[in-house]
Amino acid sequence: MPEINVIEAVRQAMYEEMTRDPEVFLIGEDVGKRGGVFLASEGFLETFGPDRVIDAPLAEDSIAGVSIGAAMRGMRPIAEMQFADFVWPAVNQIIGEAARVHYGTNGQVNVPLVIRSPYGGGVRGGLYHSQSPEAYFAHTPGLKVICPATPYDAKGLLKSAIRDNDPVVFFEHKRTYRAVKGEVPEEEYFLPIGKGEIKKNGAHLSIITYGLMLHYCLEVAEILLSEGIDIEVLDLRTLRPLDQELIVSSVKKTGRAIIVHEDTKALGVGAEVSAIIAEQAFDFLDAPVLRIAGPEVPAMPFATSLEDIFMPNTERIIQAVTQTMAY
Amino acid sequence: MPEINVIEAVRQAMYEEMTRDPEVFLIGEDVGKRGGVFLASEGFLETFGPDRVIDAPLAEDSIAGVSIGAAMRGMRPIAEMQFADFVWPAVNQIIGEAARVHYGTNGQVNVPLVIRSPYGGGVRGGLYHSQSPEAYFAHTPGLKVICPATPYDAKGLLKSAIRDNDPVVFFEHKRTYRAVKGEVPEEEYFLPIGKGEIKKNGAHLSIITYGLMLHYCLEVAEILLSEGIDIEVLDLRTLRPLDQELIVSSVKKTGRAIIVHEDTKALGVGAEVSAIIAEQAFDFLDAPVLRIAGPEVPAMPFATSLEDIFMPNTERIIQAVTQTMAY
Amino acid sequence: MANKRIAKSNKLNGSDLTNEDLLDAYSTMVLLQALDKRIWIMNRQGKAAIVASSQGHEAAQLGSFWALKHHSVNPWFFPYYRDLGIYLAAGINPAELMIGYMAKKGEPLSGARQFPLHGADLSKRIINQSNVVATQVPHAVGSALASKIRGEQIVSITYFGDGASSEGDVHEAMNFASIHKLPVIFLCENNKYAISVPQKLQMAVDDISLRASGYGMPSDVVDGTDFLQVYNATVEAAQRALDGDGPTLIEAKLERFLPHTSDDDDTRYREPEELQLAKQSSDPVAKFKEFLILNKIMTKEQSAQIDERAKAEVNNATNIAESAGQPDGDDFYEHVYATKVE
Amino acid sequence: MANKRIAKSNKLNGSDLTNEDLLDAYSTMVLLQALDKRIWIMNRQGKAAIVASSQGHEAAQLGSFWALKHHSVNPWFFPYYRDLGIYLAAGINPAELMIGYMAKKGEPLSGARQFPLHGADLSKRIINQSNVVATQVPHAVGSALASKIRGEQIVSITYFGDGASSEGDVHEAMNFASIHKLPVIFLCENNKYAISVPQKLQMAVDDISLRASGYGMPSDVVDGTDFLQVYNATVEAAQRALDGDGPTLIEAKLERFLPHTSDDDDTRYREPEELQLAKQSSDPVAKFKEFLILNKIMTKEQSAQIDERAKAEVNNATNIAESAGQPDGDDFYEHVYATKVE
Ligand SMILES: Cc1ncc(C[n+]2csc(CCOP(=O)(O)OP(=O)(O)O)c2C)c(N)n1
Ligand SMILES: Cc1ncc(C[n+]2csc(CCOP(=O)(O)OP(=O)(O)O)c2C)c(N)n1
Ligand SMILES: [Mg+2]
Ligand SMILES: [Mg+2]
Repeated sequence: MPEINVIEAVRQAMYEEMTRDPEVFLIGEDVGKRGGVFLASEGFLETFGPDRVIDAPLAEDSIAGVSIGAAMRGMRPIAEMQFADFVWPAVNQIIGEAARVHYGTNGQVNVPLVIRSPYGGGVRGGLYHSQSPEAYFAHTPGLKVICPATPYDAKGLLKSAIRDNDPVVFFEHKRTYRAVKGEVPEEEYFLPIGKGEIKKNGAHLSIITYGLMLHYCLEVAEILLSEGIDIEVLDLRTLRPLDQELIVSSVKKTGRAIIVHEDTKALGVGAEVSAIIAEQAFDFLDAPVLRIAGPEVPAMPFATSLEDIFMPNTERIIQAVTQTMAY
Repeated sequence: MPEINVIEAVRQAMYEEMTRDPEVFLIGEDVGKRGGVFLASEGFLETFGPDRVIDAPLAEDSIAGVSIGAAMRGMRPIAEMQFADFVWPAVNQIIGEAARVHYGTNGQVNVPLVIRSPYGGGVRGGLYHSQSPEAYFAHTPGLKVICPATPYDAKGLLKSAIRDNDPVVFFEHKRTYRAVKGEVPEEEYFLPIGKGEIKKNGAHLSIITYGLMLHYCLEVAEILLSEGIDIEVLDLRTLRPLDQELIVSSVKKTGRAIIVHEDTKALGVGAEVSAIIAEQAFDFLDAPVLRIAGPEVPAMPFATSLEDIFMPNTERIIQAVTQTMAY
Repeated sequence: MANKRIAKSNKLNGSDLTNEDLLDAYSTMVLLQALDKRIWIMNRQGKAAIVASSQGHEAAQLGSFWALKHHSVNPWFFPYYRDLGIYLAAGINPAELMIGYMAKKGEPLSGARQFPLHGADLSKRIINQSNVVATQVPHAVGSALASKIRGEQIVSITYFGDGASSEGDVHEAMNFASIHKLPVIFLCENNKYAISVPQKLQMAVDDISLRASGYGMPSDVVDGTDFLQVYNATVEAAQRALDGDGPTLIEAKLERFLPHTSDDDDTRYREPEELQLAKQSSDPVAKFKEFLILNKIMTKEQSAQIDERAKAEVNNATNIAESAGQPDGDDFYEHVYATKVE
Repeated sequence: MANKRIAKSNKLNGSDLTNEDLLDAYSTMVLLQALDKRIWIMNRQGKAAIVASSQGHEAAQLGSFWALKHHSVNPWFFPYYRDLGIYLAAGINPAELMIGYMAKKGEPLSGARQFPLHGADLSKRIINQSNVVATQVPHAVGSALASKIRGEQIVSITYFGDGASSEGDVHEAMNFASIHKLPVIFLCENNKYAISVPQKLQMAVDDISLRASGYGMPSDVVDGTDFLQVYNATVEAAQRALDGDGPTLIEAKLERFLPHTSDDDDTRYREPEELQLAKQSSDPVAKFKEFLILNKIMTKEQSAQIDERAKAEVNNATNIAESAGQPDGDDFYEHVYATKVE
């Protein structure tokens, strides 16, 4: 199997789906001649033409709103928000509108729209090129929210998202774009939305995570295995709907859980995971469920030294594991 | 002490603060001649003049954005979002901007802004006049978020919010506006932001709640007291920052907890409260922490029969209490 | 597009409509007015939770509808809450509409999940998702984009008020439509108030249509209480759209006869004299009637018959709606998602 | 306001500035250019994480700044990421600015929490909170509203690109400012690109200034590479603001000489010939120099001295910045809130 990185996985998924289905089109800032600021659509303008690769004006509300309108008519737009930090102007259309269309029309209209956006930090992005806004969307019934961590997951899930009949918010961690490589089959494949995956089996403790942090957690699992701690690493992949079954079954097996994400802690995805465990696996718990998350500051600062303070790291995760195991 | 309702409490708080401080002004749709659609600012235009009671164009993004600009210059705007369902166009300015100004300027600039908005259902508002979007704001470091449930709390907290130097999102449950009455002192008073309150002491189980649901929970507490179940009812009042200490101490005392809110469940405020309990009161728990919340549908439907299905009610709360007590 | 070329006005009546067409349109307008008045009464009786009346807006809604009905291939409509006329003209029957106002079982647009007139009727090609003012405007532009990408000869039209024009949504949508020369019509029903906020506090211009030139888009200001003026302006805009020449902004000036909604009290902010004058000078139904009678297109007897028929139809609709039950809620959890997650 | 009445151009140099003022402005422009070039080099050396160059925009930034400096009472500035010239002219020294680009300790605007030029310097009355394009525009309007409510004679000015003009923020802010006749200037630095998106895909008009009439606001299109044109237009706008006659939109047409930022590769979307031509015909520094020499306001020797001084100052700044350390992070958790919660 060829090894590719995450941005190439994203590019392939879009390319294949646009080739297959003329109703799929791409819209966003700089997606045309420029090929996207991360080159996710390099060459698309030449291949698919300006009707289906639309360099939008700098106006996210309309990028989302116009896409919704086209999707209401049955088209399958992929709308790119150049950075997740710039999704805010579009929230009225995404959270206010798209999420409620199918329910609000009693099932008559649906919005087969994918909102793609690079998110996350660790790339010297400062307050406004590092945000992790996934929890806002994951709180919203009517949306589906995906945060893949590997090229394989990114491609398989993005293809599913494009064929899905609902609005899907698809966050790609920009630090994984070139840094994370992995094997991807040459044959077409799809991954199910709403399913997490055990990325490493283990017996002693479950780490539940997603996005860039998956790789940190896998590193920790490897480090601690040598010390005799056998960690299970669960990658949520989809944040709405959450794979409650997988979470609960893993924790029932190990009896201990830690949740790790880069987004700030309060009301983050980790809170929901912890609450689910409290509701459904109470009797199986041998220790409190801890959360390792971004600190409660408004966003990740720019200077390297400050960025390092923000970012959860293997050290902090190891400390939480040790604390939980010692409980 | 005179008995007033919640809307009158809001009106008094604004009136007193505007009388005291010429830097406080009110801006929003229909706040002028109309006195606000709920009459929160009835008579203000005549008293304070059109410079300080500004009937804004129908454009929430600028209502927030212009207010932020004025607040950066030291003024103290109260910006009304006519219904919380219409706050979405302003999220870029509130969550994207206001929340990050003080941090992003390294403490040089601050935004003494209050965003007031009626929220919540049970008023035949349908999908777009019933929403409870407080969790989105409560997830945002840099904001303070308040959801008062009584006239006393509404007045004392709104006055504190207006004098606070940070952006405060102040949600008023519209069903409480005229339905909930209570005594309010004639002397000036303030309530601390960030502090919950035990609205009823109890020994057997803690119900943690806020907003309209407080009144349902108090009703349940009274009903079940006659059956020998002594419930403690904790009103969070402020959702960011959460009063973790009060939550934890109550649960440590009772050993059992239920969280009740009207907003949908996943990634709601209840998730965070549950996660806090899991982290800080694990050893004290005698039963799983349950959440009673709005169902995972995009919003509250219009028809009375459908609205009734959405709304948490005393029956559902009683059932959760019984289940938890029986554990 | 040659086969869809729109004839210029060539009739004595000032349009390309036949006199029968005009009578048909007038009958619908009378029915609209009767229905609207009845619904208001039902609100006052506590039977309809909330109403935003179309009274004063009838000609703008029906004039534009008739233009598209006669000249466009399968138009798509993105109306707003005040556009009862669009729904009625599109063929949703008065009883169904009444059921919507009463939030009863069988409500066709949203299953009574939403406020009256919100939701969709795909068979009528109407979508009006939301109460959030102006959000439908980019939707209409997206619909027009879909038509353009697919190469379909379809016009999309969206309706909104003067208030809505202040929202960023409208700016972004107009700009986008004009860049891509999309087949869409922006029809602004300017009744000079956004609830209580008068036009001069909403904008520093008299004509919203002035915005169009900033987007490189043609515009037209019409007397929105005159059926034929709206009709003709919309015909022209539709032709432009079908010719690939892009969007048009039509500003229909008119008056709101009733408070903003049944929850509003307009005496708090509107002078009774102003309103009285508005009703006298700007009643679309009276104007249309006078025109038809003056031009001998309709006799007084015909007019009386039309009134009678409307009354009967509204009575009938009321009876049906009153006897309908509450939605039973069996499908409360349905339609959150179109693609189920296993 | 009589005491702040702005004199009409009465000098041979085409403005109300003295020749010394012009030399002063030119020196700043040369320094700006030298600093900007050095910062770009430092990025290429891996020492500055990201740079959005001001090259090509110098006259728009400094011309408008000089106008407000000379004519307004304590202007407030709401610039954007490309406005290095504003910060420099306002008196933040080159070393501090360089420290900003290197995200080092002592960064004056955000404590190196933000991208270069973001944050604030209250002593210079500059606020530029965010990378989110166009969000500063309503902030400037709010600042002007504060001035109006307080009755202060203060002009607020905001800067933004052609790209930003598409955002709803700009529409809503301009509309609001015009309704309330607020003392604010909207200065659009139109370099015809939003990253790679050319103007014709951003809008269907040639002049963004056409938008102004839709808000009932005056506007002006100027050659943004000509210091004096920008200066004079801004003087007029400032006078209008102080007179209580409301906002002005100034569109400064100019060219972006470098890629969008140091992360961009403009060869992917821009013809080298186009860029070459732009640099030849639209270099604000070369133009200003030529003007001063032709009009004998500056000698060649003076010019050379100015260049030398700039070089020395930039060298000095580079040394200081290079030797600065990383922020130590002690205050990482500070300033989340201005009012502490106990
Ligand atoms: C985004 C948003 N803000 C506020 C409201 C509340 N609201 C409903 S209608 C309305 C006024 C609309 O005025 P206009 O667009 O002129 O339409 P009209 O009702 O006059 O026909 C307002 C403020 C809303 N529904 N949506
Ligand atoms: C809301 C938002 N969307 C997208 C971006 C990414 N972005 C940064 S600058 C830019 C282009 C800005 O163009 P323009 O306003 O013309 O300014 P210029 O850089 O040309 O001076 C874009 C798309 C952003 N920062 N903010
Ligand atoms: Mg109106
Ligand atoms: Mg530009």
